[in-house]
Amino acid sequence: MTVEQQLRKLAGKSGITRRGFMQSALALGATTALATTIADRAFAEPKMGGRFRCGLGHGATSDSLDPATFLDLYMQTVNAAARNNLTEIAQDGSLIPELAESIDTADAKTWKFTLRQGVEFHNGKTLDANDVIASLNHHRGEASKSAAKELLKPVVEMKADGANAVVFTLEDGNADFPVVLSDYHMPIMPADGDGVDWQSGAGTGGYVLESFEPGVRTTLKRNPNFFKEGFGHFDEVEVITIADVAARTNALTTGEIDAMDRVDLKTAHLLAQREGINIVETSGTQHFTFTMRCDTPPFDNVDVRLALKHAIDREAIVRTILRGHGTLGNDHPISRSNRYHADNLEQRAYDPDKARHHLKQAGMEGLSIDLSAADAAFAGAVDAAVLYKEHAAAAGININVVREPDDGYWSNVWMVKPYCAVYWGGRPTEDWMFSTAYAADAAWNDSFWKHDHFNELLLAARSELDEAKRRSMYEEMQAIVSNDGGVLIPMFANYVMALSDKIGHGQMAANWSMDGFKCSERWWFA
Amino acid sequence: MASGESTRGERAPLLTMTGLRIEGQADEEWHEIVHGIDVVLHRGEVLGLIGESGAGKSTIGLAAMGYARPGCRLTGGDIVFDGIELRAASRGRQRLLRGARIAYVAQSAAAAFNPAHRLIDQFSEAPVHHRVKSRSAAEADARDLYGRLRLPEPETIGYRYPHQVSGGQLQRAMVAMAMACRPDLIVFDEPTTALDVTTQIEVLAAIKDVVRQFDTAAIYISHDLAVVAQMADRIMVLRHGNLVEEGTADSIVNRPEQDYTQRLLAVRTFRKPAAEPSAEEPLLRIEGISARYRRSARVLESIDLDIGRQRTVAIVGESGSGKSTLARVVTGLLPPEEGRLVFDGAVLAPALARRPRESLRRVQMIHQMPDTALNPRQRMREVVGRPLTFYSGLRGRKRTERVRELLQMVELEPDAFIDRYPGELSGGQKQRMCIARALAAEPDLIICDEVTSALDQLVAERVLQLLQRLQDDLGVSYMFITHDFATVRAISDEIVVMFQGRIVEQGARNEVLEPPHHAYTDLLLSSVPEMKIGWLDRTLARRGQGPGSDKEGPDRSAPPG
Amino acid sequence: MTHILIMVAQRLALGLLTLFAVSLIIFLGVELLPGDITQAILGQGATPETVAAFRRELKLDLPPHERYIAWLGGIVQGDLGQSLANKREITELMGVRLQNTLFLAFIAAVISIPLALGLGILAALYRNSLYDRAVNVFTLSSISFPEFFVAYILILVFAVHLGWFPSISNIGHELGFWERVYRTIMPALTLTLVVVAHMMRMTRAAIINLLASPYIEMATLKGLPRSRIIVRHALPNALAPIINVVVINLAYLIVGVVIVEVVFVYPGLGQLLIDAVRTRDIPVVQATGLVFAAAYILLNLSADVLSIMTNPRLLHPR
Amino acid sequence: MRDALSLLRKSPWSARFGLFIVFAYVFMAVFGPLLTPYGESEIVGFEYEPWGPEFLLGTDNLGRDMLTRLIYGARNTIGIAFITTVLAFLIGCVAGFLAAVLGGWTEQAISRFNDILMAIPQLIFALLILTIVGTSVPVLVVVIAVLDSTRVYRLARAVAMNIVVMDYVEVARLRGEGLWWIMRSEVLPNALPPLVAEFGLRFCFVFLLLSALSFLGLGIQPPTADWGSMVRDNATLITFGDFTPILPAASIALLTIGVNFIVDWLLHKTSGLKDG
Repeated sequence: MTVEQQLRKLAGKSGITRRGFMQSALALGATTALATTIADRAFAEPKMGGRFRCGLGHGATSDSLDPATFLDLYMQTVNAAARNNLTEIAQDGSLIPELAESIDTADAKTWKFTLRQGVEFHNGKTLDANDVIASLNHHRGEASKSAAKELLKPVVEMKADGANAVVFTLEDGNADFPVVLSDYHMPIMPADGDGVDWQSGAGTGGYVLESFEPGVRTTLKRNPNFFKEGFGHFDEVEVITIADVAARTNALTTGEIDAMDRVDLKTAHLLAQREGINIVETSGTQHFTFTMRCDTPPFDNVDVRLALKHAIDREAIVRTILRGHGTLGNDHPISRSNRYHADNLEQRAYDPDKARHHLKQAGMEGLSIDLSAADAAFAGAVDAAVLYKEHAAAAGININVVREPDDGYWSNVWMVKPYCAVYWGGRPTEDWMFSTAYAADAAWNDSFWKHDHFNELLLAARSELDEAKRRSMYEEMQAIVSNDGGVLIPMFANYVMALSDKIGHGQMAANWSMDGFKCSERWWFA
Repeated sequence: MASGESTRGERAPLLTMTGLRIEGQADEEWHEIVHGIDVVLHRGEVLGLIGESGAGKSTIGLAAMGYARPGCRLTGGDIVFDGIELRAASRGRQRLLRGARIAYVAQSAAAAFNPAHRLIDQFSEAPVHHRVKSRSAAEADARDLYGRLRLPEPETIGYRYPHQVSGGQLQRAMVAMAMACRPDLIVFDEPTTALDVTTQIEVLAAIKDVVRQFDTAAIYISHDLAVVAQMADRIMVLRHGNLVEEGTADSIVNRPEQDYTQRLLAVRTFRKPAAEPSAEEPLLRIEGISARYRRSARVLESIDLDIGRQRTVAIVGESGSGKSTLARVVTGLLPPEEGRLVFDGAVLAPALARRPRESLRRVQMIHQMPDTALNPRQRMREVVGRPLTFYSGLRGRKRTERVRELLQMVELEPDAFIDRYPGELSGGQKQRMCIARALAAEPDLIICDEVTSALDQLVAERVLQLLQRLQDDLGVSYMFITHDFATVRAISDEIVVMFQGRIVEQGARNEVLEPPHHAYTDLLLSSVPEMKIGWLDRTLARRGQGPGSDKEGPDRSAPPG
Repeated sequence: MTHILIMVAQRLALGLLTLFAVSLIIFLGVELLPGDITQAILGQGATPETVAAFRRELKLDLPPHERYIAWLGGIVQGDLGQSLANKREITELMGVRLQNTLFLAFIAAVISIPLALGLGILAALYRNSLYDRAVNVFTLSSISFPEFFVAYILILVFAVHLGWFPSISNIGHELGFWERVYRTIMPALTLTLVVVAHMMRMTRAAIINLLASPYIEMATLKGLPRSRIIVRHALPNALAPIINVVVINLAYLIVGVVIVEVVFVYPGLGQLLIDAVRTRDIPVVQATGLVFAAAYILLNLSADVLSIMTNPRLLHPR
Repeated sequence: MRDALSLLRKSPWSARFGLFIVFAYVFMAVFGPLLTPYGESEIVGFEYEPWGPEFLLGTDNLGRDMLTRLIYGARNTIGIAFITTVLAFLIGCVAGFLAAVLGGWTEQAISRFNDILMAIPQLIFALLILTIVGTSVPVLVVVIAVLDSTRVYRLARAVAMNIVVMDYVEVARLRGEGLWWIMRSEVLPNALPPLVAEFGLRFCFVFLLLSALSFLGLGIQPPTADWGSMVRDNATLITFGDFTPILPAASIALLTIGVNFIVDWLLHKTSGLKDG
């Protein structure tokens, strides 16, 4: 129950994934791109019109329009239809300015965002620096209960530079700062007195909020004054909560909705055969892990950790749990779509002999351990644990799968039990990812792993401006995590959606499901 | 339907049943319960069917309507009513006759009236349905018949619901309902069995009156020969689905040929020899007892009475007189409001829960309905053995031995009965078991609450004899509650007559039964049907009232005299 | 009549008392839930200070009994309070959902009750006939399948293959009455299949039970046709048990339809309740639970009153 | 024993069919491990293999043998439903008999408390408790049993009310028998027939409730095989006309129908009403 949300929140923190973000702000928009859109539709010319009905597996009655409370894809999608950020991750994965017109920095410590001119909110107000400051301040300060509070903590000062520019001063230099501002928690809303007007749902986005029934559906209609050219083609958008995957599938097959997320992987191949339905999937940074506490025996022994890492058949897990809709993990959290992914690091394979060898090394033959799992950790976690148990048995390791209650998983099991299943949405940058969960002092260092050299590298890389040096540092860090860390990462999971073939779309963004939740803005009826 | 009138005088019988065979279902198997009975009934004639339970008399009565109860089926013989063969007739044809030309009066009017509808609606139903009368004509007729049957407020009583009318009145209302279509034949199925004697006489009078007035043929079913003798022209004595004897009422009552009939007539000739009043301290002394049930009016008012050792005190009264309540007070089930009980010199705690086990042991009770007094899921071994364990701690072989002794004492063969369930016993055997259970406690006093009223008369008599023998052998005292004067005559040493929660008369048996009586006692005594032809007519004539009256029994507000 | 009014008043008072006890139990239950709304909303990223600030803001720092009394005070004044999760007025939040739930229950009841009573009476009338056995087996089967299974099969047949009805009941307030009915048919049909069997069997049993009564035999011996005996003599006396079973099923239609809501994406109260429990949104859980309990109590009360009304012994005392 | 046999000979076809079904299921449940070719959660092949000689009913989403899962499902689901129903009857009957035998305030107190429990929607109740305590088999059993016992209580009390007015209970009271004896020896044996019939029905309801809870993700947890979650796991397949999810659902239905046939027969036998 709550679990799933807590988990989603966790993912939410991760914000966006990105593929290839140039460290230098000057290079914005010019990145390498990996082809991740698997469904390659002919990119027909966009047409205007139609009512786009989108059925999502998320959404609850407790949802609110307050971006500080956004949890999941549902509010993310609604939000993306109605509001914009200063920056956005484009379909090709590059970071581009959205409400900002230009971004300038000299030292990556002081950032100046110049705003677009003449952008109007749905309520008629014209966007200015005050709105930006109010919207971001909504997440800052003692009383803030925003999930984005931590992200904005390094911001020491934020002030208007005339009506159309905002200057941020950071604690330390951070070249990734514009990426942070593309986080879905930080849309720009009209300022209202001391605070910000989130209640009305007014934004600058392509669609104006018409009705909002939390946990049921949201309807929006086209914003005639939308500032982006070539986006926002639908007349109306309806975002419907359909939690039950069978109901979602039925609704799509019977034409009640035009698109759905979270396709049932078991039947994806059958759905794909249906007339008029396309399966679309993108691969991002979402990954599932089995995390060991390195401060607790026997996981304090690196040989035990390696033995366990060798005792899992990743291909079987990806095939069975993800039904092939994912990629192999190599025991570090950096995905192939990340800029500094260590391509040359050898993929760890299922090798019971090696596992035995490491066990012998550790003097722990016949190891027997508990592995805590719940479907709250990730869909199929228990099944994955059961499969793992079978694999490990061949290496002489007895894994006792402990099924934990879904509720309270994140408070009672995660970071408590010595060995448990965990979900990570991933982070768009290597630094963000590592400093969130692998740095020795990180709040979410869930493996309780301390590696001095790794920590030194992490600090150095953050301030390193030389591209090649930086790459080698990050690659080394990946190798360290993979060989020494306490996290077993068997797989990266794809986002799998199903669309009516009436829907036209361009290249599908991989940073989040539903085209980076900007489906309403980017898609059209062909 | 005045066909009865117009065809009177013809000799063709109204109803003939020849070789009637009926089967009943038990344990999902069919057994024959009526073995080829012939019945002939002429117009205007009243035929009495008499027999003990299981004789098949009700089944035969219903067969006269071409009807078999669920679980019964007509398997053989012909039933010809006024030229119509009923067994072969279609359901529709049967329906045309039922209610219109043949009517039925059930044993319990309280159960046979639909509680959801007013009396007059139920009266009108048949005539309107059979298109004999219009609705308004039917209602007018109902008011007329209610008047003839001496029901109080005949104009309005029909607009009441069944539960708003007393039992005797309901029974008369049902007779009226049966008459609604002026049928040629009415089947009376024990119409007075559930009534008090004083009420019974009223209903009997009413029935006799209307049957005479409309010259209706009738089949009158009863287990009480004295009653049938008053009503019937001709009587058939039945036993186990066979005819024992048939004849005019006079010949059956006065010149019975068969042994069974003679035994039926001779029933309750048993008399306990008169005992000397003893001077010693009574076993139980009831002193000034008053009692009421929660929130209701008082049901007992200052009762004083003594029960001596090895004596039988009969408490007589009609339903509602408080005699059963008195038993509840004595047993402690109903703590009295006032007064006290002194048992063997010591005061008894008012409430059951406060009485020590020993004093519970010394007072035992035998209930009216042996069917409900025995746990159907316990074998006799357990039923009789439990008090032995409970009071005396007997177990195992000793207990079994004692159970066998007790069974022998109540004249039941131990080997045959010790492992039976109540369902495998007859009514009389069940009551004997209850007696054995009471004896197991080796009590000093046994309260017998209408112990014979649910039994067939012959069986009842043997049970009374058993009780008497046990008293002689064991020296127990009986507090004997009954509404039946025949029983009172048979077994009592002393008689207490109760009316509306008070004692109206008490004394030694002969004193109370011999005139002069207290007025109420007189009414009760004179209402008990006697085995004499014409008793009913004479009694009614003596009371100076026509058949039926607008009251039921005496004025209920105060005891007469 | 006064004694009936007194009886009704007594039941009403008892109902209110029950409601109070229910609210207390639900409140305590929610109190015992691990975690609270601040954690549910703030997630792992919450620092102790933000949690404390949030709790102060939501008045969760007050002791439970004070919160309960404040909440009770609000209820008495007709104020259900605000959702902790999104600050919406609960009356408004629940209003639409309650309407939807009642609408679905209404449609299902309109289909199922006459159907069940009709089938039941016919089955009693033609007891042990082929019809009786067929209806019996059919209704037994329909209760034997899990609800969600029935729902999926209906979707497969009527939505996917035949395309007669939508597979999800995407209803909104802007829809016209018949459009709403059209979109509600599928869940209503599912519920109908689930409840009809129970009601029909009880109707049949209640009537057959009475067929052994002497007054039914009496009616037979008056030469009345079977149909009249059933309708006029058995049915009025069988009303009390029938009303009871109808009420139980009505209560089920209101309270127990979560699975149907999930499968057909029907925005009813059940879903609201589950969401609220997930987020520990105590006032919403309380309010919804109370509405459910009130519905149950009210329905039972009306069953009692109706039973009194159909019982001549109580309606016309001596 | 002879009685039972002769009873059986006279039973209608529907009851025999029901008995056959129930015995077959019980047999399967008891001897499951001996009958199945594979282990309960053993992965023996690829996912969704078709029906064939190796896997008679194919394999499920993880490549486990469907037949094996079905048989183990019978064992788990029936076992848990049975234990739950027994517990519900234990609670409900003791409370109901107590209320009937003691009467007065005790009865009022128990009845009112029961009313309160019944007024709380089952779902909230289950949701709250399962969330507070966590979903495990013992918790599930206790929660459903308590919820269900309210219904049992109503029946048990009503039945016992009819029994405690019987003279034989009065006889026992007059003898000075204690509460326990009266409940156990006088009331219970005579309340059995309607209770047994109700047991069958309640068993079915518990069974369906369990699968409903499984469907909502609150029921018996994987990898334990149970029919409810087997249906749910594969529910989307129904849309595509696949048989797999129908098997466990049909198993549920078949057992329910079988039990109901027996119940019908028992009720018919004990109601005393003979169909003419």
